[in-house]
Amino acid sequence: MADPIFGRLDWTVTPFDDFFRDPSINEGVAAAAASAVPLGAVAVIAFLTWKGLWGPLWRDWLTSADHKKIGIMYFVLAGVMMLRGVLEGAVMRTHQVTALDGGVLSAEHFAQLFSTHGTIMIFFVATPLITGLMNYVVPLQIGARDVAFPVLNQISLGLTAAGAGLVMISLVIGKFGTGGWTMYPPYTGTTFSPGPGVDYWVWAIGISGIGSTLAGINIAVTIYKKRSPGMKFLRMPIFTWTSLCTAIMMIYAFPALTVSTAMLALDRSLDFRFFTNDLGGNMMQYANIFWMFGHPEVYIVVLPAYGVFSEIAATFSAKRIYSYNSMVIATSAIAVISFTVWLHHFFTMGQGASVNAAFGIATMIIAVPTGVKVYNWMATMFRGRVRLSVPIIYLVGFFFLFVFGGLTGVILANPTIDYQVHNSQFLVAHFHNVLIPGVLFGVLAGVHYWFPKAFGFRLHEGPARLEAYLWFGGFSLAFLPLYWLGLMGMPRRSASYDNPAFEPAMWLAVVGAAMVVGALGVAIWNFWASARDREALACPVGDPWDGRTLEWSIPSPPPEYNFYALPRVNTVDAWTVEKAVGHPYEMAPRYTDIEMPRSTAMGVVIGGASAAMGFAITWWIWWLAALSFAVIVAALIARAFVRETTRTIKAVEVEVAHRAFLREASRTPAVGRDDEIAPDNLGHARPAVPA
Amino acid sequence: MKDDARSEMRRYAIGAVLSAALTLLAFWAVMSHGMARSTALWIVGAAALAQIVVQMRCFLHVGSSSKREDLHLILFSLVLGTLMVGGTIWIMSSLHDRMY
Amino acid sequence: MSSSAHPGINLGGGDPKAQRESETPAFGFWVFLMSDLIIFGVLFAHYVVMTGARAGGPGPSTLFDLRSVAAQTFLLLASSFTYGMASLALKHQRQVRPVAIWLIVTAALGAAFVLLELRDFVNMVGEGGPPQRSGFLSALWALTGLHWLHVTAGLVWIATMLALLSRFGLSDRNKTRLLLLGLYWHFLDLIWIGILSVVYLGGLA
Amino acid sequence: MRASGPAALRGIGLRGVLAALALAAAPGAAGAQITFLDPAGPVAASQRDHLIFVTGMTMIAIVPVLVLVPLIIWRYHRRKGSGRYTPHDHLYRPDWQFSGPLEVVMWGVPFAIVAVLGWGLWHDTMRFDPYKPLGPDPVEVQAIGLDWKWLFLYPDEGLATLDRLVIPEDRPVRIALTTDSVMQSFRISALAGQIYAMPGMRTEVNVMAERPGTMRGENMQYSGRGFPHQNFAVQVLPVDGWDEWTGTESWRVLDADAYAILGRRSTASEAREDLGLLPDEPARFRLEGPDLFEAVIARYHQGRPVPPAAQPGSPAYEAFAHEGRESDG
Ligand code: HEA
Ligand code: HEA
Ligand code: CUA
Ligand SMILES: [Cu+2]
Repeated sequence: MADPIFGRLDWTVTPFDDFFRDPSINEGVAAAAASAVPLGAVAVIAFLTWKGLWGPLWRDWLTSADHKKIGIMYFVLAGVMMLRGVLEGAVMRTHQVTALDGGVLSAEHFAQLFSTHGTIMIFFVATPLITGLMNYVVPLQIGARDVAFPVLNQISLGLTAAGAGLVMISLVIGKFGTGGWTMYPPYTGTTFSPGPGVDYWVWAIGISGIGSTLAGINIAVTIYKKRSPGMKFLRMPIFTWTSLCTAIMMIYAFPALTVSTAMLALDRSLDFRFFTNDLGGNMMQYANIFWMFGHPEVYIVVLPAYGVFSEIAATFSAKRIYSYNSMVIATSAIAVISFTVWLHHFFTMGQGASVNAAFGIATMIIAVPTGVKVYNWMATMFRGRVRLSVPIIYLVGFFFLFVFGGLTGVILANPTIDYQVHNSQFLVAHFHNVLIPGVLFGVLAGVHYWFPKAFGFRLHEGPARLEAYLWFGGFSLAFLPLYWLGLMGMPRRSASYDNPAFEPAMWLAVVGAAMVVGALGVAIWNFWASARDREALACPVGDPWDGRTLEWSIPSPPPEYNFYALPRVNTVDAWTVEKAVGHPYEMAPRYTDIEMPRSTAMGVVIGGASAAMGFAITWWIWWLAALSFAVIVAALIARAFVRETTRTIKAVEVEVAHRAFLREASRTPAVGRDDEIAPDNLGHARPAVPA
Repeated sequence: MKDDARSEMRRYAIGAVLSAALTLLAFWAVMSHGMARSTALWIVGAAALAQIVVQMRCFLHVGSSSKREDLHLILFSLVLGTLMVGGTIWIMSSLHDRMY
Repeated sequence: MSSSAHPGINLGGGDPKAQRESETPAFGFWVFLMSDLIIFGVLFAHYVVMTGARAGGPGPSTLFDLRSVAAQTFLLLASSFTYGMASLALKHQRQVRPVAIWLIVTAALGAAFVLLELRDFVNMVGEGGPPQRSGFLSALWALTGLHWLHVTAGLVWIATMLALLSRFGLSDRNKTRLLLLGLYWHFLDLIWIGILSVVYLGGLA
Repeated sequence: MRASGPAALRGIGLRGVLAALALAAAPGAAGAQITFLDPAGPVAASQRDHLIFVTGMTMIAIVPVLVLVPLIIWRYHRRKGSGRYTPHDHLYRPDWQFSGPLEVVMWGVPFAIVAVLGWGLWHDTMRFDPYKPLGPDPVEVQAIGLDWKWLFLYPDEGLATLDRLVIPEDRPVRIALTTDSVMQSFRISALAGQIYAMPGMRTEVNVMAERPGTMRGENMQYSGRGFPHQNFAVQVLPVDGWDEWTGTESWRVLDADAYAILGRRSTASEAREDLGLLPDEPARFRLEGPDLFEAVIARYHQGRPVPPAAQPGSPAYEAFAHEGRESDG
């Protein structure tokens, strides 16, 4: 059956072919989505060629090993994937309003939608957003010049992009699997899902999962080894603490994903019997191993968001974070306990009551440190002077909405109740209720907060507020009604339902989804409009919010090497203390030569070859798989022989740059918080607490 | 300098000899057939643990002179590994018992 | 040896610069190995869970050849020891030649291990025990096969290392690489102790 | 809503709200009870009570957030021109960062709540282990999940039904579960929660209905195109009705051919057509032997592979069955 050159690939695998044979709405949506990918690619290529941007793109971005650029590229990648994920969410909601005994899409198509949507949102939106944020911010917060392994960092990004690419290709060539983001066998074994869809998932997840493991190692080692002199662990900013815990969780959780995915791959490609119905296969082990990863994963994405809230609560209240030590303990506790609760995703598999009870109680215990964090943020605002800027608005939205997601989490942690609402819309409501007000609001707050650091200008405040309110309203309408549907028994992943009483809730949800798409539109418009007005929004001195941590002591955007001279730290909130009692914006006693990594194409080569390998195995094109694998090995070996991997920036050059920056800082008037969003705010903050 | 080399050499040699002895002990426990299965398993397990400790000390030089962060790393890994392996075995044996 | 060295790091006070430069990579590599350890841990757990899932297929007593396993065990142990000799040569002799010779000896022992185990794999297929035969066999092959792949990759690494040594001599980066390779090689021996005890000896006890 | 004794007294409040919520969805299901908020048996009733208990307890930790956040913002938000810190500022304390008593409350209250909830969790989980019989002398039922329908066997009565589970009132029922396809999840919300059913394995759930009526049951675990249609009616008969029902002869036999049709990927109504049933004829069969359920499980333990063409629910089986039917006809 498989051709030696093209494997099982032929012309009938595109949705266009289906559309010509069956021109229905269902196939139309599929064909339109499939056209968007090549059309989008062509548009981007045309634009880059027209503007002559290929050279800069290659030199300054794709081959760069600078952690700041890599962080931004993670965001771009996540943004592109998010567009697709959000549209899929909106299409699903549209389908479900029409789904009383039917629906505009076919059941199969709906299944592909929730599978790609879930996969994309978890692995190619939430995870890269978080990784990108940590990549950008952590070295700046700990006073480092780069991450510990810059080239490895680039390779991690390449692997994540390779996985994302495979998911995008599946839209055009062949179809994605229909087993949800969890892809439970035996449904996803070759007996029941013989096509290439599940293979796309397996290789996209397998490849990007390795990328995430490596990213975790990189960030953890960076925090362990690259802190500036004097920055003891208990002086690190809370965001760095949450990043450390997240990185450690990535190191220990992603291997379980790699194993469960590899086993599924062996079952599918080499006929192994890990999870099959027959010959002693054991599908329960898939659930077990997958959730050993899957549960920590949800805290991997939420912990840095908690970290963002800690930073902004302190900054915008102009006050120290309340009870730093409790925050550290709570963060670490969440990270460790999250490895003891994975069974709560399959309370209903049939194991004994004592097993269920033990894991259920372990799950509930996480509510304690999480509660402490929530109360700590409130206590941070208490007795502060709280500025109701956009990040704080997200924090307030978080307070009101996230606690309900947490509450329903605690409800789900009770096995007896979970027997009822497991696999229902109640669960769908729970996880969107923690993922959106938790992770996404955190990331959005973080974007608003650090955007001026990365690009040298602030975002417009007005549209950003509108966007935030659309988020709150849209989210509430789109997901809170699902709790009711779940209690009424509606299963998740249902392409249709037969109870007309469900329809009003579906209408509320589709309106909510539309508002959320509107929010996304406002966000995109705001990026564009702020870039257009970047002169008026500029803050080159780099401290537009009267920040408290080291990243605000350097210009915006920061120089390639981050710090002119490595800062010496002897307290938490080092920059605030420096501004209050020390000597901000002063020359360093001594400058040294700085070694920075040279650009390299390793990330592109390894990422590209991995994507080719995944594609080849999906379609049984064995020669290409072997070739791509050989390229990966050869590239790794060849890299070892490269002699010049770093480039030196001379001390005088650094000194001159620093002098120029200090001159600019002293020329720029310091602004108080009244003028925070006025054009006068060029990033030189007048501290709230004077010396 | 030379002394250093000799004592380090001795350390590797001790490690190798101890490892070999422990391996032989484990093989003997299984191959001598004279022993109850559970006794043999206990011996194999104990010999394995002992050999891991020996190799960690003699070949990898993990010990009191190591950096704190390395010890933390290894201990943390052991804790999480134990949780995952132990949890899996507990869960799966419960399932096994209830799904005849 | 400096008072707080990373495990496996053995350059000592005589070579402080190389020692310092290898700190971060060595720690990073340890972390990587711990992540790898979790992979093996999960596969061990899976193997233990699946010991009963023979589906009428062959089990340990028909499949395992303890003499061959013993030979493999001692080959790997010897190679760990010879790698230790390579590290000592690196630290005290500071010449390429002895280091390279010990590396070649290590590689030869490793290659013998790989070939012997490969022969066992072929025999297992001959006994009706390919991984497709049962859940138990899939688990067995996954665990032993992954270790086998690790050792094979280690051989490729040693070969690359030899080429790097002949090209760049004992440069600081090569010293770091030798340290990491050492960690890797000793780690594989540790994993093998687990496989020997859980799979082979445990299976036949 | 059943309102008897103390339950009626406590029926106001959260319980009343839940009941009203449940009622809002009732008309669509043609009188069938669809949710454990409107329970028909002891297990579901206790699950509902547990839900109320947990929700109430967590409110102790959550309501303060909802109340205090607006208060804090109102009192401590920065007013324009409020300028700089002055040492005697009573509202603004930029260095205030710790309070021992507050720490005790922040850690202590959630901890106490979790302790109480954990106790309740342990207690209920142990008491309502789905494997635990709900009384002596249960009715034995076996459920086989197929794509996309449930087949129920009554081994003691020698009967089988498709897409309808018939059980007596006030008598414990023990339902053994397996599938002859992928992993599925069996739930009758108004009676008890779900438990997975898996090929080659046997799981179990015990239920009891306390009054006659109709409830809805379904598969909760996605299993392909027809998944949303994989639901069934549970009919609870009074004791004499049940005796009458089991006593009635069935002339259709669940033989290998009929089972082969059921194994195809079809919804229950499609399967009824394939079986040639009349529109309102109940899908009810006589069992040929007592051990169909065991045979279905044993298929996967023969030590031989089950090729896709012999695997109900798989596309290859579908193609095979289709060919078979064409050549038959
Ligand atoms: C992070 C995770 C995430 C996010 C954000 C979303 C967002 C949305 N989801 Fe979600 N969803 C999942 C994770 C997520 N989902 C998962 C895991 C599943 C389960 C899949 C399965 O069954 O296996 C699922 C399933 C799922 C279903 C199927 C439910 C079922 O099983 O019946 C539906 C149905 O409508 C749905 C709807 C939506 C909608 C309308 C949105 C959105 O429209 C809501 C809005 C979100 C956005 C608009 C994102 C915007 C982000 C930004 C603006 C950040 C921008 C920042 C920069 C780039 C700088 N989702
Ligand atoms: C960011 C993501 C995220 C977060 C943070 C959480 C947080 C929590 N989750 Fe959630 N969860 C998911 C993402 C997340 N979850 C996803 C994606 C799934 C489904 C996957 C799938 O099947 O597709 C899931 C599923 C899921 C299940 C499985 C349900 C099932 O499949 O049947 C359970 C069960 O225990 C659970 C519990 C919890 C708990 C107890 C928390 C706790 O951490 C919540 C803690 C927070 C609070 C409690 C609020 C704040 C606290 C206070 C204000 C004070 C203290 C409160 C008390 C003392 C009660 N979650
Ligand atoms: Cu599933 Cu046992
Ligand atoms: Cu979880």
